[in-house]
Amino acid sequence: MLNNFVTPDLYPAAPEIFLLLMAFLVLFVDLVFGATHRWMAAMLTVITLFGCAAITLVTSDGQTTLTFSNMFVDDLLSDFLKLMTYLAVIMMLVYSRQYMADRGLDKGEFYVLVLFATLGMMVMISAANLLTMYLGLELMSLSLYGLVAIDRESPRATEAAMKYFVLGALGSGLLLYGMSMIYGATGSLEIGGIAQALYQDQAERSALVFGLVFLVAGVAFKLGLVPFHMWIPDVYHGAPTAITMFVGSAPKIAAFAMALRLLVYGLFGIAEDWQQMLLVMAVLSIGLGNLAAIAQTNIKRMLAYSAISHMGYMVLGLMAGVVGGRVEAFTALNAYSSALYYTIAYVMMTLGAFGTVLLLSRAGYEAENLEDFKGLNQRSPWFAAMMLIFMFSMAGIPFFIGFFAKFAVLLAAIKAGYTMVAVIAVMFSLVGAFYYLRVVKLMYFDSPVDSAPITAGLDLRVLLSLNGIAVAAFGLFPDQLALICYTTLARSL
Amino acid sequence: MNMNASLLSLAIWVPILGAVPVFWIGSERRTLVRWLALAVAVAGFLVTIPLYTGFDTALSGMQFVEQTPWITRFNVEYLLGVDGISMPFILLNSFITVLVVLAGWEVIEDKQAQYMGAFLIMSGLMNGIFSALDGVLFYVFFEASLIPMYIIIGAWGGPNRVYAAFKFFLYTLLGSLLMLVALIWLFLESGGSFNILDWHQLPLGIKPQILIFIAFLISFAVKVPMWPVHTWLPDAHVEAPTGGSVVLAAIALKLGAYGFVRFSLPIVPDAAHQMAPMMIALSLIAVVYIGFVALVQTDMKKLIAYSSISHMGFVTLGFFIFNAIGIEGALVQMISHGFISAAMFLCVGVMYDRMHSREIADYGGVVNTMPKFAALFVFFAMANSGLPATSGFVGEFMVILGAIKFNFWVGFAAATTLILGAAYTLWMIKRVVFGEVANDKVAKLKDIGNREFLILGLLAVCVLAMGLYPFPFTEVMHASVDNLLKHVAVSKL
Amino acid sequence: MVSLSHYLILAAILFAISIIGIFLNRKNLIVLLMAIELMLLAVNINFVAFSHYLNDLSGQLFVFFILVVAAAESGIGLAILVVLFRNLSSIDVEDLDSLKG
Amino acid sequence: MGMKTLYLLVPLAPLVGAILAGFFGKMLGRTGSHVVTILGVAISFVLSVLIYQDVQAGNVFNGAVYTWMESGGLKLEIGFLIDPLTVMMMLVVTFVSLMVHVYTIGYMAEDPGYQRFFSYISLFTFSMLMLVMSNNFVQLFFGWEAVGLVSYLLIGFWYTRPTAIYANLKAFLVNRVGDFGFLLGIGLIAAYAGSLDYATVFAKRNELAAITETVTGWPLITAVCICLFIGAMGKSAQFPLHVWLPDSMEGPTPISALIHAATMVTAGIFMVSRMSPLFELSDTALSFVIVIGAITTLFMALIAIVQTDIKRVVAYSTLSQLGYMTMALGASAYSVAIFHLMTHAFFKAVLFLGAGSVIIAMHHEQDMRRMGGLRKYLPITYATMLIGAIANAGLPPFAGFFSKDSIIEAVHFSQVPGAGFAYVCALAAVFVGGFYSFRLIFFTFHGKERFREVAHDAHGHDAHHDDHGHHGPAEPHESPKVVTVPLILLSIPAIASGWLIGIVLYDNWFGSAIVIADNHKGMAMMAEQFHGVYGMMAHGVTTLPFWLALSGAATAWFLYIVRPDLPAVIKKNLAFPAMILEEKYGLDRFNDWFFAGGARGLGRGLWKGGDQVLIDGVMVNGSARVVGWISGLVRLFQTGRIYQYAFFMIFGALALLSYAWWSVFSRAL
Amino acid sequence: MEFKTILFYIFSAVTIFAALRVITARNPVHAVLFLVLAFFNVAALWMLLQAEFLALALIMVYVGAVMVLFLFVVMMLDINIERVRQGFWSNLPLGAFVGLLMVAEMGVVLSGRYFGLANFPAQNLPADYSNTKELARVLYTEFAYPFEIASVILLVAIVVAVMLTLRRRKDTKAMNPADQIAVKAKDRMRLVKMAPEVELPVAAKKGGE
Repeated sequence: MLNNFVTPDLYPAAPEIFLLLMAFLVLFVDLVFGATHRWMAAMLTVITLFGCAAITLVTSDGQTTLTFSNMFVDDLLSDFLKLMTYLAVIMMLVYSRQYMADRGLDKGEFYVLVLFATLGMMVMISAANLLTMYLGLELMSLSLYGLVAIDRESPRATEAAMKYFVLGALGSGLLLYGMSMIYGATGSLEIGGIAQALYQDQAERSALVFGLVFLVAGVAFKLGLVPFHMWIPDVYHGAPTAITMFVGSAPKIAAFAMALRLLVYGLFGIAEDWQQMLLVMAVLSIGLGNLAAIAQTNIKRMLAYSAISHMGYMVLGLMAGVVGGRVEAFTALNAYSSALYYTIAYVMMTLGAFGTVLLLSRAGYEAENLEDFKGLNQRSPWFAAMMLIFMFSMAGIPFFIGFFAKFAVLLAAIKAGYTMVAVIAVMFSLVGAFYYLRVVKLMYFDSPVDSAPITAGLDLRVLLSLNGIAVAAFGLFPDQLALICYTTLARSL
Repeated sequence: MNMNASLLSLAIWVPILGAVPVFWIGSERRTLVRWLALAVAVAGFLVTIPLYTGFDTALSGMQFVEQTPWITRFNVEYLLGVDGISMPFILLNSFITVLVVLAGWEVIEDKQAQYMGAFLIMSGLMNGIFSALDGVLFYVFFEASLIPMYIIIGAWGGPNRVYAAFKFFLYTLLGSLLMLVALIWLFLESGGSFNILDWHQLPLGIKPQILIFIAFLISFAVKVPMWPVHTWLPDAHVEAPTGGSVVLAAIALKLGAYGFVRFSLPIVPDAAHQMAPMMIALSLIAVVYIGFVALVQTDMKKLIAYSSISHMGFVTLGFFIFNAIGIEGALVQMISHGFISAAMFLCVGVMYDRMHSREIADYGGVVNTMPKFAALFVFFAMANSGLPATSGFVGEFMVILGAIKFNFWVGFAAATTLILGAAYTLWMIKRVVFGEVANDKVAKLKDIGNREFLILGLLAVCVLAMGLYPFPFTEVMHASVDNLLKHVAVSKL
Repeated sequence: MVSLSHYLILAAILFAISIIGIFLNRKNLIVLLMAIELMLLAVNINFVAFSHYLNDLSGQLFVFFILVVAAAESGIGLAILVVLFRNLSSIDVEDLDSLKG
Repeated sequence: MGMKTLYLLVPLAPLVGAILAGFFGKMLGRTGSHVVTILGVAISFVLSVLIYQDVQAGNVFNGAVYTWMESGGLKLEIGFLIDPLTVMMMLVVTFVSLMVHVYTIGYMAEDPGYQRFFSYISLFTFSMLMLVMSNNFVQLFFGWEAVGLVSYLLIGFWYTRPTAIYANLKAFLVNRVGDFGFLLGIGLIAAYAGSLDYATVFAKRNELAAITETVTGWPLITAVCICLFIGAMGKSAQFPLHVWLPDSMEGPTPISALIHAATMVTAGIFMVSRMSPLFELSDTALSFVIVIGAITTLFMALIAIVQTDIKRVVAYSTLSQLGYMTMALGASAYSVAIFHLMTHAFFKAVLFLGAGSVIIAMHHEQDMRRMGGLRKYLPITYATMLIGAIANAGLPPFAGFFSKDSIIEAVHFSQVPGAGFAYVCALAAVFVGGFYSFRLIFFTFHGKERFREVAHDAHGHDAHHDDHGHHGPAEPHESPKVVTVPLILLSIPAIASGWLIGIVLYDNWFGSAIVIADNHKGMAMMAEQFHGVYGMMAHGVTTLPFWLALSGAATAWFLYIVRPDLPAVIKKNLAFPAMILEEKYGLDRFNDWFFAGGARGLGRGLWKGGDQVLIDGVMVNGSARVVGWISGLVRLFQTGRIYQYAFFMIFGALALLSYAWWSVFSRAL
Repeated sequence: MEFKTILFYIFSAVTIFAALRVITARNPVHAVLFLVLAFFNVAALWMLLQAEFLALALIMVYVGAVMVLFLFVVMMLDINIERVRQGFWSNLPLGAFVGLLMVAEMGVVLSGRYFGLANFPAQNLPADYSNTKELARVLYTEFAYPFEIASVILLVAIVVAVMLTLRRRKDTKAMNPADQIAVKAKDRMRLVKMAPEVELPVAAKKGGE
């Protein structure tokens, strides 16, 4: 009975396996040394991620390898996305170390859950099957629910966790319903199988489109597109800043991977249907995100709305792959690589922005109101400059990475003939520029209300500086990253 | 190394990179910062001089061309070059920067390093705009120059600086974002080239031409500024510190006008011809309407700002009457306005530094206490009202000649500036400079020192030289303007 | 003869009920959690039905995993609920509105 | 040293003087300053004489100095045209200027702005010379505006006085209105002739005459000439752009003499004469010119009879005389206009400088009602001013007679429409001219010595910061030599320059500089009637103008010497006409209300209503507010309630579902 | 109508009724119990679909464990039942509309009348077919990877649940033996050097004068 079963090749999944083992180790170490040697868990976590990166790099051969009965795919794209994920998580860990420590939140569970969430993202990134996609998503989401509630004394954090949880469950319910329909329509859970069924026109079309609706809704929820965005502001706002940073950064990469794997790899055959849906949601997100952000006084909430709009821009690239029913390799690659580029750029910027918020926070004090940024230039010109870079980058002003991300996406959209959409998008980015400018205004034009010295540790300072410099440097020399994005997709699609 | 080959890069990067040590030294060491900033500014000016001396006036094409791939992914190049149209502005800009640094010598007490650094960066970016021949490169410089200006207005500006800074930024961004869409559209239409010179040759239908023209129009009209998108300028000028006003008036406004000759006219000549009546009407409204508005201003800076708008109306008028004398006149007007408006703002700055008021009503009889200054001020006022033998006359004269050639009534309306310009400028002079000493504050005024005299004197020499012998200025333009006109005359349909 | 459609429509009805439940229930968070269970149940019916009619076991396996996840989810959900109750002394949905705007 | 160098030296010498006195005035000191400037002007004068001789020898020069600019096929050069017309202007300008320079030493002796003043008048001389020596329109416009600038600076010389700085602004702006027309004219020429060089343009005059301006539909040449003449109206203070000239008397008297009587204001006359090849082609333009001239002549003369300020009387007289010149231009008698320009320059300079001398003597009192009987205190001034007044009134054998009589004659012969009206006006003005000239003399130098009884209820206009400080009734005394010598020197040509009439008018002295069309026969007819200076004088006493002038003088004698009580009675009985005259026909009031007030009102309306309310309020801040409002609205959706969030998600899913449904159906069907 | 069909309708009807009651029940305990009822019926339906293992697992795992957990929590938390139903009926119309619209749209698509979903033939499996065995065979081979992930998910659930709800009482009197052993003598007693005499405070002196 088992004779046709081949023991899976574990080699492509080496990073996941390593991470899982290390997660257990962290759990164990925390149990033994937890109370007294908190740094051990932290160090181990960072080492784990670096180890994963090393393994990913070593095992990356540029080939597309399927394993675990075609449930796991290891291609250049997954390697690249995973590396970006590790990077984002490591940065988040460094950024948040002191913040969490100051608040007594740097428990072992924090590190374990971060690792598990990372594992979930990795599973998503490498998912070649609806099931693994779902499980990865849940692994990530459940860990994130827990992390959001990690400050269990805080009513705000628990409220955020509850909202996240309920809406997340609703979101995955929608996703699952869509998956079930697609399964029914194509008879396959494998993404490749679905694509093949579509290609051979064996799929039951009405059920397929029907399932697609729910699938897109689920994906949109994870990306935070209007009208599935409602969780974002509240969760960003309520969660401890470090967790907000986590929720806002690496999972976006995973969500992008999910969108790419499900929609592009799987449902490319009905691309025009989901492109239309994404288009509407993208425009709504750009509009609503930017509009609502204007009225915010809390920077986390503002960044949340900004995240909504940014995901809208990203999706502009994603929905520009197929033009007029004709599949053109160059156009499609161009579009998806622009979306990928945007995602990477956004994660870099958002890490920096939240990093600055963390920089200003200290024990018993959250620098999460916009007012707290007043006069930052007088307190620390260097970090004000960094925040300036992040803000202008987010607003899409050159010479920063955000501009080229937006540029690439707009190029893709216009190439696909959505010129009016592009015009609308840029008009809303004008609205968006307003609130980014306001942050700069507070930092540079106002005098400080809080003259306390910045207490953040050296690690945070160095990382934030590097982050800012990177955002600027990739703006001055955007070519390499853009080429990587393009090549990666070209080799993986 | 062939110096000529990288002159433009030097013009751009010497000030920008020079700003880094200026920032680094910090505002505590004021003397060092000032001298260093001056050294950088002077160096920046010196490297532009070979552009003039080495310029071949017989050539209509681009000179000092530099070409390096920048973003290969989108075929964006680091492509620089100047022709007779753009070259004078690089010199003007670098020259004005030196004056601005000098003008901020003692007056700026707060964050002087940042102030100087911002201006140096600004200067480099401006040079970039004037020399960029790649659409994206142009756009990048164009947008990036908003950042230092925003900070300059906001951080060192007057009481209502925040409103002004926002208005400046958002207004300008509004236009440039549409331009971005147009640039991308052109890139796609031209089969993947961002080279502006390629676009000049690109055949386009009338409908896209008009759309592109409108996109460019909004962008450049805001920058010029043309009526009715001019209202940011008075606010920005009033609130900006003297140096900011100077750069804004002398250089920044020229960017929009420059855009018309570099983009609108050659890329979409047919649309330009079709839209010319509207452009001429708007220009004339700027001349007449704004002339009347300037008349009733009570704030000196606002008055000069409105006068700038009015003068820039001549520039746009000159461009859209499509004859050589009009276009050259407009270009001469731009350079001349660079000197005169800079001088006027510096004059107001001189008084503001002493009295901390820009209200005309607070002054009166300044000549009694500041005879040297008054003489210069009256001289510049005369230049501003277009007195022959000053540079202010040359451009206006040429444009009026061109306009009459084009249509008598257009020339008629344009020539009203002779009356209006004199009326608002000299009425201000009457109230500020002449008369009995108006109050104790005026009585205590000290005449300008050597540094101020040097700045204003240099400008006076420029104004006079250009008025008496404009031949060298027009000589460098001939070939390029003729070429432009020839190009514009050929339909692309 | 019970066709696939019967099961699918039943699932759809359950799905709709659960969704209405989430929407209508403005007081009790626990009912919200139950509605989510109901929704997953609807999905499960779909999978099982498809699995049956496609003669493909993977659908049932999917359900198996959904059950596992649902259990884990309930655990976490209830844990959060408990923490919330400790903080707010209420599990009233209406009381969860300190984050808004 | 070639002639070109000489030509260059003529304007540059005063410029150097101006620069030295202006920038290094403190270093040079007072004496140094007036020495350099006078030296500069003197060089100019001497060189002008040399050039005059050269031109007399038949050498006409027309050449460029340097290329100012080149654009669009239009080559603009700075250059000189030296012909009889130019050289005559050069002589007049440099001579009067030299006299005024010298006179200034005395007049401004106590003024703290001494060096500045010398710098200005030298600069003026430079500008004026550039204007008259130009061989092209650009340079002409340069000089044109430059003299305007210096005039502005000099009217506002005493910058602390509100009236002075009001007057200089007014002068500049009114001149700018003229320049507006002037520039349009230049623009039309450039557009249609493709050159701004006189010679080139005049060479094309016949082609130009045939052109109809495409946009307006006017005959081009008429449009050009009227536009150019509007420029002349501004500079030469023709109605209704004359309003600045009386106010310009706020400046120190020497410049009233130099700029606002002898030279600058005649620039318009000079320019039209220079443009005679063009004006001759358009009867419409000439008609316009002659009518404007006529109105100016008569109506300005009328105002002069009610003025009590000594300088203003002279100023209005200047206006009236300028009107004569303009009439002459309109009658195609350009040479007569230039001739009158010359004679007028001398006698009006005498009058002004004499008035200045009186003012010095009266310690800067300008009101004639506080003078009287001054002739025994100021004999030289009296004598010279009497000469000036007689010349002004146009009585033989003084200079004014010849020129003025010729003008009236020319107008009489003119055939252009409006010439009849002009002739009537001219005759009436002769009477009025005789009256006010002698009224001035009698009022000031004869009759009761009123200056002693004056209680200083009001300061005179010239009450500037002199070191006397007080204005107690002091004994008037004759002015110093630096004042009287120029007066005497100027009064010689004021008498004698008229005798040159034969040479200037009927000897083809101007040669090709002035062109008269064949159908304008006035000059030719006058030439036929001219029988030498004596003949003209002899004939003059038999003509109407002579008797009119004489009766004007007699009336003045009767009213101010015989029955000094009468003027008040007349004024009482003719209150309304007197008021109109005193109000100067209400033009100032109207201008202030309509143009100045209207422009300000319009500006305020556009600013507040257009910029602030419509553009900023509605468009800019309005859209910002709308965005803010929408933003607030959008926030309301984020209620914080889970069920609301869920509803939105469901609603979204439903919308997508509906879309899918629609798309599936639409594709199936 | 064959027997299976009748059963399907009965179980479906009860499921729907129970589901409706779950969301409308006044008392959360009732809601939980109705949910249990729904689960039972769905399990029965799955039996009809020959998914025996899942049917059993649903009852054992869900009803046996998860629902009990729900009951615990419901009873543990002191909930004011009266407030629970407020605002329910006012929102019903909108909710019902949305729900019905959804069902209608889904129904039209899924009923298969137009799109031929009905063409899926019902499967009839051999009598010796063991659903459980088949599942097991695949689960541990082809689905080993998701299986592992599922285990991690459960681990995460445990970690989160423990992290969130495990509380040490703050007022506990219990001693930590490790701490007790680690105490050193010098930490217990500290000798403080003091001046032999204490001067009068300055203020007191001043007061005396």
